Amino acid sequence: MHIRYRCELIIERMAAPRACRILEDAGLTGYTVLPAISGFGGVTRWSRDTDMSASSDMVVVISIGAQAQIEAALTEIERLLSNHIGVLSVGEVRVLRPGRF
Amino acid sequence: MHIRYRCELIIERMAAPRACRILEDAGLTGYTVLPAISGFGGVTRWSRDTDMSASSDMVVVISIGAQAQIEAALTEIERLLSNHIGVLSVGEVRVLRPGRF
Amino acid sequence: MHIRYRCELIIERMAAPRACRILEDAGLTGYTVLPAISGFGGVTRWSRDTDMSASSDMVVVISIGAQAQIEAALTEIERLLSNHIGVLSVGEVRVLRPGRF
Amino acid sequence: MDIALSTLLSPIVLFFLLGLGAALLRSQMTIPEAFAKGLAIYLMMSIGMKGGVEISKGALGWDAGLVMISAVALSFLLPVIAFSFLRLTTQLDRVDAAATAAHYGSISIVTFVAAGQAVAAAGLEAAGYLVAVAALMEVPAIISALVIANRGHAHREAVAGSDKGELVREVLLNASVVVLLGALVIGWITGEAGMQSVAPFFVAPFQGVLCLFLLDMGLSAGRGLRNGWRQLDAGTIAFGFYMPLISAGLAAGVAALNGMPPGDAALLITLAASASYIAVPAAMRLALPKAKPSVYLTLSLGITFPFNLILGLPLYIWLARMVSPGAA
Amino acid sequence: MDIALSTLLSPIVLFFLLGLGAALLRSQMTIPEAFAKGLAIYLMMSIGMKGGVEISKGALGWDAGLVMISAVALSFLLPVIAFSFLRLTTQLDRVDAAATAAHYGSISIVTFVAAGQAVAAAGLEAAGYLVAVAALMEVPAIISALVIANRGHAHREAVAGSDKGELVREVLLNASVVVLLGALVIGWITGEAGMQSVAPFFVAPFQGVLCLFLLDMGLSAGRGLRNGWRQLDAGTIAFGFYMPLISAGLAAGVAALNGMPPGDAALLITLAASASYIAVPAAMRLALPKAKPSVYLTLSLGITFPFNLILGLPLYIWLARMVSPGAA
Amino acid sequence: MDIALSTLLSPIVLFFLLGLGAALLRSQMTIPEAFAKGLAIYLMMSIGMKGGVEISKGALGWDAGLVMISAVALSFLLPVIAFSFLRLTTQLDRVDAAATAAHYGSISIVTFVAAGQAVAAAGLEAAGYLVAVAALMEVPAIISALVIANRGHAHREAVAGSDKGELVREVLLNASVVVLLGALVIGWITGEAGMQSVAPFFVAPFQGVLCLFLLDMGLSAGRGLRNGWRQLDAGTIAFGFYMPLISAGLAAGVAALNGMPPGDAALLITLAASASYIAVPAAMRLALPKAKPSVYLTLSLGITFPFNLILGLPLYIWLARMVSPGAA
Ligand SMILES: Nc1ncnc2c1ncn2[C@@H]1O[C@H](COP(=O)(O)O)[C@@H](O)[C@H]1O
Ligand SMILES: Nc1ncnc2c1ncn2[C@@H]1O[C@H](COP(=O)(O)O)[C@@H](O)[C@H]1O
Ligand SMILES: Nc1ncnc2c1ncn2[C@@H]1O[C@H](COP(=O)(O)O)[C@@H](O)[C@H]1O
Ligand code: NA
Ligand code: NA
Ligand code: NA
Repeated sequence: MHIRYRCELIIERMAAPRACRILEDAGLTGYTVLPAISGFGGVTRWSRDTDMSASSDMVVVISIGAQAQIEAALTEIERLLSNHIGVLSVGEVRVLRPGRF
Repeated sequence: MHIRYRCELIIERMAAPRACRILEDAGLTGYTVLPAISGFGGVTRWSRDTDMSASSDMVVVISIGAQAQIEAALTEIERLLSNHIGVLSVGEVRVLRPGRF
Repeated sequence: MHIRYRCELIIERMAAPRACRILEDAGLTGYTVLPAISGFGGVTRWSRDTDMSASSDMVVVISIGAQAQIEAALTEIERLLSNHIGVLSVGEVRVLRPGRF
Repeated sequence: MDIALSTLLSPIVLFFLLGLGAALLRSQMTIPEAFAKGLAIYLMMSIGMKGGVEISKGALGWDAGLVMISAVALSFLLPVIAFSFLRLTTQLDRVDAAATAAHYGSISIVTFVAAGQAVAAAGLEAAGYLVAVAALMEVPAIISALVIANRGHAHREAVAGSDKGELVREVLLNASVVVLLGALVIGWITGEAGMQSVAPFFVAPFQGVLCLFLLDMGLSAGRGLRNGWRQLDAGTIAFGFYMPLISAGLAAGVAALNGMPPGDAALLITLAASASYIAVPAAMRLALPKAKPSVYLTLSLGITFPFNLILGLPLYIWLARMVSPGAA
Repeated sequence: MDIALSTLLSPIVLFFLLGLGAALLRSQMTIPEAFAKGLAIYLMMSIGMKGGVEISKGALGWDAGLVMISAVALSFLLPVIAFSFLRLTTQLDRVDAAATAAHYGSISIVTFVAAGQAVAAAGLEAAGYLVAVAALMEVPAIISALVIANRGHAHREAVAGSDKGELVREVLLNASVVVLLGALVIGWITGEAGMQSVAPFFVAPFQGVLCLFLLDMGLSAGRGLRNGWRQLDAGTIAFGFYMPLISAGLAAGVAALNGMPPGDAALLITLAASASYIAVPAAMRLALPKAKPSVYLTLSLGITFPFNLILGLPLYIWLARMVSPGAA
Repeated sequence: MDIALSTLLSPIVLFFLLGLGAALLRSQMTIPEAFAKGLAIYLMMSIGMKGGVEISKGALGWDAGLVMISAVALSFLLPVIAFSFLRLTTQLDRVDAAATAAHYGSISIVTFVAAGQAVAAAGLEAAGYLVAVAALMEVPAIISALVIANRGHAHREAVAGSDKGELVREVLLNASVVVLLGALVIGWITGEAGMQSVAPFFVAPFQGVLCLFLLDMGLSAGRGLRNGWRQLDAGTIAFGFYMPLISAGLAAGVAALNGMPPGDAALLITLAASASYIAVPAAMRLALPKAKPSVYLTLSLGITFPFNLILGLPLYIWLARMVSPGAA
């Protein structure tokens, strides 16, 4: 198996398309968006079933990619996170079929 | 980038607020809860669309934090898991803006 | 804490039961399936709320297990991914109560 | 016989059987949980309001008060009986037995709603305050079962992360208590006039919504059975069939003592005979997390619910007629 | 012309166009999948029951049996024709062509429902058993297409993790087969009397629910088109327009041979002309996972569905009138 | 007084209070978001169509045009006033104040719908075109607030990953604009005849659906308050109460100038007094991401919405009667 990186971005639902555009522009070959149902962040708390505007909903964007592409995305993601609420973490993983990423 | 820890707790939906209280008490700065739709655990099997009581639903609590806080949470989480069904795993990740955690 | 592996399989919803059977046959002690809401993969794009057939929906199957079981599953998962769309990644994690896996 | 057949052939029961059959044949079809939960809230709002409007028409007498008190007593008592049977005849441990007993002391709103339809179809009438009785019977059984489960463990350690009020809130402020009692009070306040404006939503389509809901219940019951029956021994399965009859017998006695008319009696008997599968399972996850959902849910949803819906209802109506004052 | 205009200006079609337009203009609005799926089950229960009640009114004759058999034959045959056209006129490989062909042999329930409305609006009547015809036409096309796809691959290796029964269950016990046939049988058993109790839910609001559902279909079709049209070449896109006409022509022949009255004929023609976009895509993911959803879904949902709804229906009704015995 | 009491005791308001109370007592009950969102779309389709049908009955005159223009002007103006008050009397920074101001210049559809019910209950009539006024008033306030927020930051850098059109699409093509205006046009085209076929879904059950929806709104408002009130200082909280009154006063002036009949005036006043809690929050996340949802949402959903629903509506109807030409 081969080493790749798993980039996980917990971000506001409304800002997710912006994050996804950044990932695409950085050349990542794919990503998947998962819904979240509630969360806590120091002072604020949110829960999906109680805010119809979804304006404080978060989602989780997962993208498995090679180091070069992930790094290319990081600077822009950092800029995005200077405006929008979100948490980015990158972990090392092993994948099958490295050619895909 | 800086090393932090990603704590992932797969736990019964009804017990999630207890786990979240433990995380807050341990000083973690945030967490996000994701819904699950089905699962298997040795003998039992569950699926969200077929149990209105949601009494065997699981959710996934993700918290990115520093070592000290994660460790502070672990003992209590372990106690919680002596009563409730759940799986805890901790992985190493890199983050931007380490001051947040 | 003890080292175990976190296997994360992003896969088509319709193919998830096949992946789960493979995990069970490989002797993994459990898994949890999370829904996804949208995604991108090079050319195609999908979004849950706009495809009633759900035929391009993805889900994420997470299984925490020991090396032997994960490896036993990998070959079959690789065969599955020769037919179905999906991305597999394996990361190292630490767990409490190693006897469970 | 006639009632039995007409119950069995009502669209409600047939859609339940359709769902049950599909699940047992391993169909993958589902009704989204979010949609089914929305329908459940609709059903509770509807019966709550209808009950309240009924109450608003005439003052609640002492009779109703006595029935309410007896019903609460029954809900306290039934778990004790259920627990004894379970411990004597099955392998379940103290915690599993107590958790299961809580389900049988409490009630199933959907069974109650179906009973309301069957009672009407049988040409009987039922008083509005029985909705309040239903809401009142939800909770005592839980208390009773917790006392049983914790006997001899006076200094039980709190579960990590638990919070003083969470169990109390779950038990007293769960969706069915809030919506049933809330809608009852709203119906009571707004009366017939308020009801008129919302009747095209809360009254006319009710039976149809119930069909859709019972299709989903059939799917749930069937899947519960498929996944869980292997974990139940014969004694436990038998309990799912005879316990409703014991509860029904006791409730029939209560109805006779209170001189309840047959429609009301049938509903009280059904409440006693029914077993919770939404509110109590959730409460048990908080209060007795070590009890196994695969035991209590399979039993109450997979066995007792279908039994009550298909065979129980005609029986309980017959029993109600037997014990009612007017019965010859 | 008159029918064409009145179809085009019905609320149903207008709400579809609203959704389609919003999606093409890249509005982000969505109708939650859970809600739309709940509505879909409602629609199928409703037409199933209505069909069953119709059947219960008079015995099913030989005519109906013959129509059913012809319809099944048509569903087996259409994929063969569709496959040939696709292979001759497009770049699609064997698997993509076979998967697409399955969609066109099978049927779209929503198109059928809309045709029912249009037929009624045109002053025609349709027999209840056509709901059964719809359910029966879902499956044969899938079998046909799988045979085509696997020809010459006798010893095809099973997909890893696959299970003997899963495809059979998906095809024979998917939601639309279960709900349509189940509700049909329930309507048949309970008849007019059973229907009366649920009519305020299953009959009166039907057209309105359909509007809401078609708004969602419009959004889906529009987004499908936006995301997928780039992956279709001109030949494939053309197929989405002419294939329904070929199927309609064949079905018109079948209707003529069977001497079907115009309302029934219009529904049969619509069924043949319609292409599946829920049941068959799901089955194809299991059976032919290498076939691309972006091809078959875009074609059936993004092109053929709007075409049938907007232009097809008036045409099929006209055609049905032409080939019906009473036609002068 | 009479209207105040009858508003307060309507099922709609009572169900809202039930939800509010349950949330404040920390009940965990929820109505699934997917279900509530489906109901919201239903409500908007319904009032859109009803408005369109009303319009189709008589030509839209110059009066209506003038009202529309004044309403748009009001929506542009209100954020300026709101912003000034917020900056003078609270600690909110420029961005938070501008974002909050956008909410109060825009409108709340549910408040509008509830006003429609209250107006009808008060025996008044309202013209169909006010639905169009509602849709038109959604957007200008957003533009106004963005201008205010960005004043002096001429060369503001774009947010990373942002796309030219996304904000425009969010603002002009969000669900409420699309569905309200779309259904209005459809109602206009199909007229009374088209409405008849869908009335059992879009008209008869409307009030009941509104009850269910307001139960959910009560839960949301209560939870919003519980989570967010600590982050609001006294001045900000006060703003949530007096700003609707200022807006209502201005709108009453506009109504008087235009000589609007009392029913129409009441709706216009309510629109001005209401604050958005769905469309504008979403737009603000895109346009002013640094503004805190905990401020603007808590204020508009937790304070202004309940205030308008419970105390505001009777007041606005009274005010409308005062300023209307017919008033003695
Ligand atoms: N350390 C963290 N780990 C996981 N999720 C987080 C973390 N911090 C914040 N979040 C998520 O981000 C949301 C907003 O956080 P904040 O900006 O801190 O209010 C929270 O409600 C969580 O859903
Ligand atoms: N090894 C595992 N990896 C991921 N999820 C698990 C694992 N074990 C258990 N689970 C989840 O926890 C639930 C209950 O597990 P159990 O207590 O083993 O019945 C399962 O249905 C899964 O959703
Ligand atoms: N590198 C990746 N990281 C995360 N998800 C991916 C990745 N590649 C593909 N996916 C998911 O798999 C789906 C299908 O991908 P594809 O087969 O490339 O069209 C996408 O829509 C994503 O949901
Ligand atoms: Na009981
Ligand atoms: Na067809
Ligand atoms: Na306003």
